[in-house]
Amino acid sequence: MSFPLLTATAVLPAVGAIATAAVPAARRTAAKWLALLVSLATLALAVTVLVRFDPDGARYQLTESRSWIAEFGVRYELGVDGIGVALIALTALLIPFIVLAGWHDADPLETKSSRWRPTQGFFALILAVEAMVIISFAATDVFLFYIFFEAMLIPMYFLIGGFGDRAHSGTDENASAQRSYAAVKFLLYNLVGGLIMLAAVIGLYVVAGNFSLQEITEARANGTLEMATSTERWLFLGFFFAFAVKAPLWPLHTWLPNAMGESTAPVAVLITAVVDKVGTFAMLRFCLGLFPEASKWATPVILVLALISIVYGALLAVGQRDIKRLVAYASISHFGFIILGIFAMTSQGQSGATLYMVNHGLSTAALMLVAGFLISRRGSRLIADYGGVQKVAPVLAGTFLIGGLATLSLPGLAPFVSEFLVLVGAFARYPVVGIIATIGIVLAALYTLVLYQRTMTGPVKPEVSAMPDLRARELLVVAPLIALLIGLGVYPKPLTDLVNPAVKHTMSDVQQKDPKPDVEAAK
Amino acid sequence: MTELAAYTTSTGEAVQFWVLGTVAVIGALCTILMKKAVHSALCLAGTMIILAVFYLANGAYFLGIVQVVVYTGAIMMLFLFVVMLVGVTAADSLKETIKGQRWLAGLCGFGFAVLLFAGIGNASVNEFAGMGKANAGGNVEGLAESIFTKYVFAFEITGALLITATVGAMVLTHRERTERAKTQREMSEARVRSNHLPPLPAPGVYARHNAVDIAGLLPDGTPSELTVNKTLRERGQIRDVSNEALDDLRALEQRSADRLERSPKTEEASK
Amino acid sequence: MNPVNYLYLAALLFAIGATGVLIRRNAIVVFMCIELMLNACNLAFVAFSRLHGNLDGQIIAFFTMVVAAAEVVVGLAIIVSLFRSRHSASVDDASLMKL
Amino acid sequence: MENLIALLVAAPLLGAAVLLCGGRRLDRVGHWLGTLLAAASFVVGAVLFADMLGRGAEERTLSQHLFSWIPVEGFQADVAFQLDQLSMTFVLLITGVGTLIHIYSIGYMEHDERRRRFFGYLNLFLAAMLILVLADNYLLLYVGWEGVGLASYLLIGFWQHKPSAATAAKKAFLVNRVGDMGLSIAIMLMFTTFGTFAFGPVLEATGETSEGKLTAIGLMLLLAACGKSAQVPLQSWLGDAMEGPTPVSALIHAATMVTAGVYLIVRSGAIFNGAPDAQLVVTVVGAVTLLFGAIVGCAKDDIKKALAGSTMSQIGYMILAAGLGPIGYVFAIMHLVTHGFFKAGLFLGAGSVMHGMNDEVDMRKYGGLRKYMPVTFVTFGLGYLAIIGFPGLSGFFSKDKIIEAAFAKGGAEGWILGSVALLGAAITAFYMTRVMIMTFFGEERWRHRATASPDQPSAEPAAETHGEHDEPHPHESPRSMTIPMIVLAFGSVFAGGFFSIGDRFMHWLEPVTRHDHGHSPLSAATVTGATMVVLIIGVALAYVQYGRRPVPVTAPRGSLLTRAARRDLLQDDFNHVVLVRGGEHLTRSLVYVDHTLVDGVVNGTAASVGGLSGRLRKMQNGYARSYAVSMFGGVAVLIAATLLMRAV
Repeated sequence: MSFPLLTATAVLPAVGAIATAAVPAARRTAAKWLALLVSLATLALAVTVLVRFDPDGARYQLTESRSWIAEFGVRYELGVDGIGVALIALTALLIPFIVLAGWHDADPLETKSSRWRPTQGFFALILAVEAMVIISFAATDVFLFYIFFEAMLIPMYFLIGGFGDRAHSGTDENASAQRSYAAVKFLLYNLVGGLIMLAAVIGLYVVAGNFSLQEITEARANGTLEMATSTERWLFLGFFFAFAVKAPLWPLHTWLPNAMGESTAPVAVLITAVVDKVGTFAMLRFCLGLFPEASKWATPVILVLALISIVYGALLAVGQRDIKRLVAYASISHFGFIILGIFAMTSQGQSGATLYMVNHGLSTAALMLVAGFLISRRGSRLIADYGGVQKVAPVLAGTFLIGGLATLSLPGLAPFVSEFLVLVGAFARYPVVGIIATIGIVLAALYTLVLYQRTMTGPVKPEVSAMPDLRARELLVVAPLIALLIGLGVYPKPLTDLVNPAVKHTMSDVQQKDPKPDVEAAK
Repeated sequence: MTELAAYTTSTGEAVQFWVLGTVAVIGALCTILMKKAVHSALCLAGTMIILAVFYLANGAYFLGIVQVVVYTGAIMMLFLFVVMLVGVTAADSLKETIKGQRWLAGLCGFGFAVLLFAGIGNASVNEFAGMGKANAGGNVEGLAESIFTKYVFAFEITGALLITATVGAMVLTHRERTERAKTQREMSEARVRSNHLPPLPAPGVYARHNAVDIAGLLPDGTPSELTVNKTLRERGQIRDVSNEALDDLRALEQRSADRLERSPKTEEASK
Repeated sequence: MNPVNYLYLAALLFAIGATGVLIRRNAIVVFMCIELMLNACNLAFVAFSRLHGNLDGQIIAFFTMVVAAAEVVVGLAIIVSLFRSRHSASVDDASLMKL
Repeated sequence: MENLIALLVAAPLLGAAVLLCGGRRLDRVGHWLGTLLAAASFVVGAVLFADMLGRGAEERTLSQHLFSWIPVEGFQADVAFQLDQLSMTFVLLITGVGTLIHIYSIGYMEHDERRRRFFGYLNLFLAAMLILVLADNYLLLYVGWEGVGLASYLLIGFWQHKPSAATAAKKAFLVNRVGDMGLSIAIMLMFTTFGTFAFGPVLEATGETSEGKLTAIGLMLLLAACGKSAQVPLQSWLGDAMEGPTPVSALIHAATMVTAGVYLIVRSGAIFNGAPDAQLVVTVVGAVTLLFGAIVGCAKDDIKKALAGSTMSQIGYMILAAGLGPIGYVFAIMHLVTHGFFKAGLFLGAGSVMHGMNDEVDMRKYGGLRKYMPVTFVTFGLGYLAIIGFPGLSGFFSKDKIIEAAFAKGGAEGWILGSVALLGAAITAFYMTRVMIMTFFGEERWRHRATASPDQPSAEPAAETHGEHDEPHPHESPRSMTIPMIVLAFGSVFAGGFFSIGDRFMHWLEPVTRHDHGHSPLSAATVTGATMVVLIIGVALAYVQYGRRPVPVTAPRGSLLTRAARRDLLQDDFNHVVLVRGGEHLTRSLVYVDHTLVDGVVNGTAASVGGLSGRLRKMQNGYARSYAVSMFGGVAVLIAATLLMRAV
């Protein structure tokens, strides 16, 4: 067996996390640098994965397979298709920026001197999350996936509950209260989803006799594994519920605004750009792969929910007073698009959804991190506390605007490509759905521009008059993201080439053909 | 006598059943409803005696006797003995402390009875073999035969059980002596040191009563705890006599005054 | 009269005894109620032996009596020691099951 | 040759990138760089034009395939350019006028410390606009479409410290987004209908699909056009867009961007030809808008807003023409080009006037300026004559043709449209004369004026910088500003004639747009005569109204219509009440719902579970008797169960 590249990619940050946590309290800066280096090394490994992966080769590549719990046929099986590779690359790419952006977020407050070492913990937890996310993107064994899908919650819980945003309205007490509320809410929502999924996983084992994604998928495809319709539907619902909570799909979304609002900007990015992607990714890989019939059966409902998410999320984003909550609701709207693309069951839709996962990661990261810098300067999350920033900090304002334009998916920036693909894909099969979804475009423009106008333009508020522009470190975080957004917007071909074959496989899993255009259909 | 009716009984037995049965039920009810433990015990004893009669009527002569001797004779006496220990007059309030307990209990009891009735009725047992054949060789002999042959092992075990129970009772009630028993000398010394050189006053000496649970009055008319037995004192069963004693005293003097036609005034005058 | 009535009586007495166990707080009375229930059983046994026309029922009843005697001895002993320790014979005082 | 096409776009794009990322060190040379690159793009355009003329009418179309943009199963979007006569016309217009306005801005934006960024945005606009007109498929066109929207957003809101400007910018972008929604839906429809959205295949395959589909596509395209070209009902943003610097108004909101809608419709001619209903709607929209804009133009006292109204109305003409189908395409584009010249000229003139008048925009505070700024007067005057369609000038030819074409549509529609167009011509004459008189003739109302009336906030920040509110000293603008005006004036005088003589323009565009002369019920002469008549009426009315009697400095209350027209015929109020207020209420209630309902359900469940457990906890009271009860009850239940079992 060749060098276990995927395992290495996942293990490295895990080891890094332990090492970072072990750094003595005094050497705070050392811990930061260590974390940064580890994340960069992981990025390097991820890039090698990207290089070693051959889009036109076998469906799952770089596979590893070891026996783990022989009694239940649980195996340690890793393997990536194009989608997995793209998302692993995204994760490994974002973590260094998150670490860099959160450089000072976990410095102990001058006021209280606690004996526990927040800084080390902060970065260690981030790395831990990265490791788990990578494993879950690579796992082709349902049980293995489930374990890490759930284990992720633990570090996330501490990141949300333990390292709140310092810029909060009100006293420290109620801030910490809100924070723990958010953290517990996050944990409970996802645990409930996870437990239901566990039941489904066990049920799947009972039906299929093993946990291997590939074997089950093949067995389903060539009909050797028959599932009673009702059984399949129940199992599908079990899986989908967990992913819909994680994704988050209306009406299971309410944990996200709290979590993103209360946690620091980098952690918020970690939540929405990295962790939540596991949910949508799993819908694509497990729900469609394991239960094609049930997926088709559930499609109408899911599409409606996705539409509600899109419009509802956007409308609520318009109504927010808190910058970070606004971004959170915008994300809900975007996840609606992703799910729409997945369940449109057209290759445009699914390619679009996959691209959307990556692009949304980049755009939200850009917008949220810049927002984080802005908030850290003024010390308030309320939109009303800003105004005229553009005058005093033009670069910050510019980057913020670009992030916002990416969020409203302006052509030329990466999100446009994916959003349009999703829309076309949805429209091709369900025209009405596609048309309703386009309302989301207008609303996106509304909340983004309102946010920009209220914070950046207008007369300069005295509180922001002394606001410094972006520092070198912050520019180092934002610039590459923006470059990627533009690059992938103008020339997304590498990404699409990576994704298309995988999408073809998924489409064949669900035995769906793209609807023919009328003209050819007529011929 | 030998042929107890197969499926139905003689009218005499019927009458007896209905009369005594009623009484037994009333006794049982009283057992659980009486305020004072003594009364409960007595009612229970009555019920048991009635049951003994029923045993006899059912041709279980031996058991009938044993019932009288062992239960009513021994066990109930044991009960009464303990009741004495705890306090004959101690009446515990029937006020329920646990919310809803009484209703639940009543409901369960009633429902249970109904269920049992239903079960028995459902079993529809009419064919009574009667004891005629079984008691042919005499009831006691019959029992003895099967006990010492068929059930001998169980019988032995029972013996062991009884012994164990006795030992257990002794162990439970036995109080370990913690300090050395005082010699007579020490006792007398202690007594001299204490301010009670003379023996403790007898209860009710100066009162009109001489019951053990009434404190004797001191010369000034106040009752003295010392005069009452220690156990009663612990139980708080001293009848506080002082007031009524004083009333009696006043009444007595009144009466003597009437008899001697002596009024306080004249007395004054005489002085 | 059908001797099955004896069984009905036994059932009735048993139920009464059980209710007593539940409603009385005084340990001694509770104990008496238990005795009542035992007696009810005995009556039933005796009636059964008459039903079946053999002595086994009576023998069981006999054993029951013996066991009851033993139980009473121990039980009363327990009550006495309980009374000694806490100067009361109420079962509710011993509500130590709740922490 | 083809490879030059990319260069057209690349030059300004490069300029935008450099200027926007370059930082302060470019402040000194920024504007020159920007202008240079715009000019370079124009030169390239000119070269390509020459080359194109060198070839026969039919093989003039060039195309350049750069790279495959979004290759997905069954969905092929390429970045590819196509340069035919239609695109070429636009390229020249855009780069030409663009360059001129760059030059103009050098002087105009002199005092602005963010001039570099301004030029960056201008270049960005040029690039996007060129992508729009050069794209060979609708998706790439969409990119340019939104790109110009962005540029216009940035430029309208260039003076972001003014809340009014920021709001106007946002409004423009949002209204455009609504139009873009139409365009994207149209593209999706094309994809599902034809399996592609490249111009060639789509426009050829129009015959193979149902009229219903075509109508749907056409209407969606029309929606897009309405958004971008400020046609009713999406016209509300154009007036506010005048918050931007005047060169922007000239370039984007008069000459080029707002005409993109016309381009879109003409480009999609094949689709509209297949969908008469859609065409009818287009003509109606055009007719309504040309009246709407004209009426609004009559009432505005803000010179730029008045011109904006006129822009709206002129584009209404073009849309009307485009809706007429092959009869009108050519004239639509022709009017578009001539309008590009004279309207840009008029705006630059207005800018020059404001420049000399301390950025005062209220025409009631102008008057008698002709002797102070002669060049502006002359150029503006020529533009004025051109737009009202004075015989011999550009407007005369182009507008006249459109009116003829309208009649030529035939039937009742033809009559209605034609007369509407005539009426529009009359009103145009009226309000332009009004502007002319109020600005350059009459008494000098700007003398002995107290202070700028608060209800007319001066449009430009320079007012704050050198905003001493004493008497302005009107003076001619610097050379960098006057030269472009002169050039444009030339255009507005001769372009029309040059195009029409021997139908040059028609032959030039015909290969792309096709053309047929409808059967006009009226002879060309009749129409021209009618036009002349209404023209004279309009001018005369305006002269009576504003020339004979003095113009009050503060606007009189005016008739109901006037007041409505001042407020854009209450269209904004409608938007405000229905959309803005309603939207606010909707979002607020949704926020509430999300908090109480969606979240409340979850929290409620949690609370009830907690309460239940607390109640259960009470049952464990530690009393042996209550446990005994439950035991006894359990036994009873068991017995009952067994009995039932046996009974059953």
